[in-house]
Amino acid sequence: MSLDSNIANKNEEFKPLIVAFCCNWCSYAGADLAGTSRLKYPANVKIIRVPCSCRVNLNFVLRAFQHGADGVVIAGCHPGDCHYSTGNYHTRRRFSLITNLTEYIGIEKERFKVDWISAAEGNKFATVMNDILEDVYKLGPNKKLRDARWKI
Amino acid sequence: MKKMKITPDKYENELLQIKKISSEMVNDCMQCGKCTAGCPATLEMDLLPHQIIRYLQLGQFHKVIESKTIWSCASCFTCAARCPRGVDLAKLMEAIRLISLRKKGNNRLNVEDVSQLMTDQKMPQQAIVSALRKYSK
Amino acid sequence: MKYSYYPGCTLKTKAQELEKFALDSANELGIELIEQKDWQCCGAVYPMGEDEIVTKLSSVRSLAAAKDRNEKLVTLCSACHHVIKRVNEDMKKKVEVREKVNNYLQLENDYKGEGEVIHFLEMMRDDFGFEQLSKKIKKSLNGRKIGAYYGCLLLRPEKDMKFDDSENPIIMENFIEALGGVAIKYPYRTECCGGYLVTENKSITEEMTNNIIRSAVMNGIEEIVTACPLCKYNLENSHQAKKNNVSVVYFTELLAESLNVK
Amino acid sequence: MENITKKIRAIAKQALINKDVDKILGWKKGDLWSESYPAFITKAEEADTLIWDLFCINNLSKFLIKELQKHDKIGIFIKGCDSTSFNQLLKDHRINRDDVVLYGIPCEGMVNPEKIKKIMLNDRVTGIKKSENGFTLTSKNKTKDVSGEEIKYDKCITCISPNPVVYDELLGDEVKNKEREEERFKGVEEIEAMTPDERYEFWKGEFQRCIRCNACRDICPACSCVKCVFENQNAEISGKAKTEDEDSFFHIVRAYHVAGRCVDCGECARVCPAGIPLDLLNRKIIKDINEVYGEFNAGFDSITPAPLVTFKLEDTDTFSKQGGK
Amino acid sequence: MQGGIKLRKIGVFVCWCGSNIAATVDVEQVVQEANKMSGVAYAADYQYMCSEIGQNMMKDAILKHNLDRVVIAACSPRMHEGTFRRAAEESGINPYLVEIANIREQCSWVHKDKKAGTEKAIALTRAAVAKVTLNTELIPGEIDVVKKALIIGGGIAGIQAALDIADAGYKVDIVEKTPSIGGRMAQLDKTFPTLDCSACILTPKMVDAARHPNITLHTYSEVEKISGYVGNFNVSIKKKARYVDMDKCTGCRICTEKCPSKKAKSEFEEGLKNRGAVYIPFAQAVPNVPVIDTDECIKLKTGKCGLCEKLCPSGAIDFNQKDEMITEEYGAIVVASGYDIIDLDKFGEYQYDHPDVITSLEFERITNAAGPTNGKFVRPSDGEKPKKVVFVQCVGSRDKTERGKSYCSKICCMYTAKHSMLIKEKYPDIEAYVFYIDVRTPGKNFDEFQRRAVEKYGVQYIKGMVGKIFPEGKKLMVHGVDTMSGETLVIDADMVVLAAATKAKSDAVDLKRKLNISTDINNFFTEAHPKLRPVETASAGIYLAGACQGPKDIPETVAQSSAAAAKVIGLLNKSKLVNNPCVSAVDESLCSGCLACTEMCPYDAISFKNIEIDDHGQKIKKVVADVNEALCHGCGGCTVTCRPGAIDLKGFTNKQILAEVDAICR
Repeated sequence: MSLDSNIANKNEEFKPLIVAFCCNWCSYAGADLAGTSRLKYPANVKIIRVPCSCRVNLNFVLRAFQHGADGVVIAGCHPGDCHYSTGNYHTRRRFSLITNLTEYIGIEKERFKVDWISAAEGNKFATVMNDILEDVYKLGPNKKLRDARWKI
Repeated sequence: MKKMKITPDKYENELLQIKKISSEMVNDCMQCGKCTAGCPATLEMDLLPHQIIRYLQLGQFHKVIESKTIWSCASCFTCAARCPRGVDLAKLMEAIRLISLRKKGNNRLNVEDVSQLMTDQKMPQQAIVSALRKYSK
Repeated sequence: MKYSYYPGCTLKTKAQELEKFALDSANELGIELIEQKDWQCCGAVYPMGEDEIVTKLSSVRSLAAAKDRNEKLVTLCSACHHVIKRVNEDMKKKVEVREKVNNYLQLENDYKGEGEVIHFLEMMRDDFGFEQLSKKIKKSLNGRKIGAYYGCLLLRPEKDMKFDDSENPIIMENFIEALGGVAIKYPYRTECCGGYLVTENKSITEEMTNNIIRSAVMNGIEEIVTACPLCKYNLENSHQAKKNNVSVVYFTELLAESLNVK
Repeated sequence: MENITKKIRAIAKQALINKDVDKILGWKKGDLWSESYPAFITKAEEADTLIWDLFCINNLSKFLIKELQKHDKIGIFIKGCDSTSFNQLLKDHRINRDDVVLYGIPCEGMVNPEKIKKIMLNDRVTGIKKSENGFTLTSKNKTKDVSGEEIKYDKCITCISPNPVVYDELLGDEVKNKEREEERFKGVEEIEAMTPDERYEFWKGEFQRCIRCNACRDICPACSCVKCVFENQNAEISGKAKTEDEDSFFHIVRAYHVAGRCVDCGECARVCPAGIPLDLLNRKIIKDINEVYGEFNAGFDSITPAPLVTFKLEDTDTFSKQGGK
Repeated sequence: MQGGIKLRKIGVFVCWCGSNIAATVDVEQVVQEANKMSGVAYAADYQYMCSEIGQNMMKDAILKHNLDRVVIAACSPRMHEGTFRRAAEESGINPYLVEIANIREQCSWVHKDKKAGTEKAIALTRAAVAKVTLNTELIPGEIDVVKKALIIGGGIAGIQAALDIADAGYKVDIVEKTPSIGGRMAQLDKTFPTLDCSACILTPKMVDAARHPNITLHTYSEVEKISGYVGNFNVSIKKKARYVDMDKCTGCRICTEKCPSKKAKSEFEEGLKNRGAVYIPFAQAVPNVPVIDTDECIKLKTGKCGLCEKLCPSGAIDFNQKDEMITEEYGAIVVASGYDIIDLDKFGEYQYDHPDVITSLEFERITNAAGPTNGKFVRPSDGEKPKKVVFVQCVGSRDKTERGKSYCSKICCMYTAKHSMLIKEKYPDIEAYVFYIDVRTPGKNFDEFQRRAVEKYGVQYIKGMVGKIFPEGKKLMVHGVDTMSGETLVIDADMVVLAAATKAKSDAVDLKRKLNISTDINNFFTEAHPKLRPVETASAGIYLAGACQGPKDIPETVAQSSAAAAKVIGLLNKSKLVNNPCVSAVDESLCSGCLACTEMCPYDAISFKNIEIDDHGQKIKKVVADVNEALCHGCGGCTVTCRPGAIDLKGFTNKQILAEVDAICR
């Protein structure tokens, strides 16, 4: 399913930016599958490929918010399926704390999602992306943690 | 036998309604016939259960709505329980019945006829209520 | 053990024995079945149309009422059980139904399917326990050859009813054995009796019920138990039943009998 | 406390004379009656400057890192929170247990001069004495009885490790100072109760006051990197501009870097010249760890692996509704 | 943001992929924008960058404009990263100075609006440029290869792979869970489409495997633990106690005949026959040595009996045997763990609990000359010869509900045709009916085979399903439908054969975790690429053969096994392997030696070492982390545990990823 249409009439000027960190083995492949199966999700989603979800550093996330992301997604293999056998178990602990911490600082959880997307779940990839966009549209542009000087 | 004309959009609305009321996807059906094979009530059906779906797949709504089959269905859910594709034919049948019944003056059973049903002293209320629900609106 | 109890229309009229025997037996077993105040008819058939809401309200009222007393809701009639159980599943799973229904009802707190409805048999199996029951027997059915007839409404669809294996159920058989009877399985025990078709076209139900009775007789069954007034009616009227004088009784009658409260 | 002070001096003297240690870390009196400072002594005769009173708040453990680069063996007096800090430093391989002699001192909590000032406004306090159920403050012309809670540091009131968890020698008897341990997370819960926007405004307000003096970092026994990532040009996160986002960035990362390692000694908040409640960040993480991955107290020992370098297969998470798979 | 970096000479090449990209992305505009990006010295587009011409075009540009880095905006790096890296290398650029911008799978294919698509493509290209700017030359390290392969599973798949590898001159170990190799194929009677006897073609191979100097069999054994990496797997194998000394036993079978405990159902005979507590699964078992079933053996349970011990002429019985754990080194692993069939208790309507309703696998045993009925085709219930036999296909196959499997089990159409023919061949008077949904017989001589059943043997094929079976006296009343004629029908059958769906082994998930490879939603192991890498897994050095990867018939299985063997031989043939150079590296000046990284590393690839550094003239001893590049798989988890950022991942450095973030956020 695609949000393109109803997003269009939702909000003209607000073009949210979603930065998605995808692990190379499951989620990035899942994103590719979404492509090969021609599932639709908005172009606001931009993917950065990392070897494993456990490669994602808090700094990357904060930097994304600083420099204009309205939402951040971290996607990795399902627990138990990590290509590096245990990498995503660490992701799970780290970002359980981090998402709570950023929420505590005032970043809405809807803006910062962590999810497990396998290489077979092209559908899920599209859904997760469409969902976070849905939420971000509800929340409007992110101004928190934003670097005022960051302009082109 | 007359040749069947396939005109997909002819009954678009009806088919859409069926989908809305039943929330079932006729195209999930692969015509294995298990519904028919297990149906206990085929005796007086003019179309077999799997043919009902087939005609829906082919957009032949008129054939379906006119068939005796939908009124011979006892809603025993055997078909739904065994369908390998998870299609709930009972719901589809219901949807077709509803479309028919919701048209004015299409009741098959009117409240006045009930008294005549009640002549049978043993006939349980349950039967009457069910019949009213199934055959009238 | 204390439960809310939903009788249903037929049990107050044509199927009074189904209720009477149940309540007497429950009483004997120290199970408290409190009839719900101003319950309404469940409608006898589950409204399958996704867009039908009003026909689901009465079930929800009963469910909500039971929930507020935080008691499980117990049913006796297969039809009532089928309708209320499936409506409850809708309230759990289908957001749209849930919202619409609650808009209609305006209960002080919304009902979201938190309640639980169980059939008398499930209560005996899961809460009271057949083991326990067999100990309480005063007058065993010693060795009577009894066939359970399930019909459709208790079993299907399995994913909603969660009553027993819909193709190969055993709850009634276990019940019969607990009462000291010999439960005989026969392949037609889960086949449909024709239900309300009887009001539309007797010939179909005749054929359907004959198959069932024939199969039962062939397996040496003398009496059949059921939980559904309409099944009972249809089976009794079948030519085969009359010919082989097979009696069709409610499962509660057996219970009352063996507890000596009949 | 006087006898503890006596013991301290005796021990220090002996240790230095016998060359058991090359240096002693303890506390000495400051210029004001309400000040005590860290004292580093190498000569036996200096031992008599050492003291133990209600103001030995400074956590000495972290000094070990630097000192041990200059000396082979050091003796150190440690309170409960110093000792957990010590364990954390051990776990981070920043110091060597064999190079240190630990003299543990049970601690009933330190007194916060600021609180005293508040209580006896414009009336210069000249001294404080322990009374049977609290303390007696004396000034020129009057005395006042106060309860411990009124004048102790908040962090001491909710302290969970009043007694040293590791030591070679324990001075005095263990104490029970668990006055209000259960209220440890009260502050955190208050913030959790706010809406996201309120929370953001709150922290924005706090972080704005940050002058990036790094006092919090320098005092922290969990912040023991040779070179902090914020000094590491290569990391490209060492933005030092005085902007909302840079400040938040620094404080979020700081908090996360001590996650699972913070011993909750509260020194960061105490030394912050801007009075930013940094401990509320640390404690939030401690709270979450306890709730999601089971009770963990950093520094209670030096071997249990930290929650963030281990995992359990059956762990749940806080980001997916189902929690976990 | 790129302070301090001397200006690069980056080439950007944008691919149309025919209309796949060009339809949704304005390729020319991407090129224009790319030209404006800092560091970009040259940008161009082409219809098919991956084509020979496309690659040459890139090579020429590299030389002509002496580019030092390359960005390809095209399909997913998972498709052609390798291709372009090679091309770059051929024109003198280190392959790790190439980055791919995925503007097909993750852009043109998922978006409709051309404007948005183009913008995104530009952003992705910008990110790739930003990253490549920071790329550094990487030189892969080298690892030795242990010249020995492990085969998990001793069925036809495992045996074939083992023989091929062994013949190529490499050592092979087969680990088989059951007491004998042979697997499913050993259970089969005849094989389609040639109807030659399964045992006749399989047993020679089993014997070859046993005799082969390069092959070692570990039967009645299981893989416990697997560590290491391609070329150097370290595997611990649990050899379950047989209680029979393999060397002493002569296979005389006195023990198996005399064993008083006969209650156990024979696994090999699909439970149609009992076996002793000490047993050899079947006549041609390899090794021809019995095992003692601990759950059944009276001696092991009660301490009494021990008859076999007394009777054994060679004193081979040894009740003191214990499970034994051995560890071996392997260069490559082939997974050939096979398949199972689903259990049918959820399909009550088929009355599987009735003795005369059997699965096709049971049928194989019943028709088999060596089977429980010695090849006499009779009903299990009363040993009478059936007159009417009904076959039901797709029992649980193509079934989306929780009862079944959504996929086609692939082999049923053919073996059902085979079964019906076998009956007709032996007993022309028996009526055979086959209920089917579709007959699927792709494959050499397959359709001819199935048609023969209809045309030559008069097997009655009925397109439709069986609703329910009603046992009635000695008969099984099969209620079905013929959808073609639109008639419902009843057949008074004497026997019903159910083609139960195939499924992945129940321990597949377990094995997947041990091997750290992936499975699909049905728990079949997934290949690295559905078309182009059908026998490899995503983990280097681990290959797949047979039905553990998906339903397969024997010809396909054997083909895949030989393919896997070829891959293994290719691997073992290398004197050294180059490993992935994208591994972690420690900046010792920054490392504080907290060693958190050593604790989280999934591969224990990080240890520590003591070094002495010069800190403004004064020597300071310190502990720092130390990465073993051969062990490091490059997950990068350590980089996040490292607070000062002292440990970083080559190819995915903190800087590079931050640069991507910045570029995307522009």
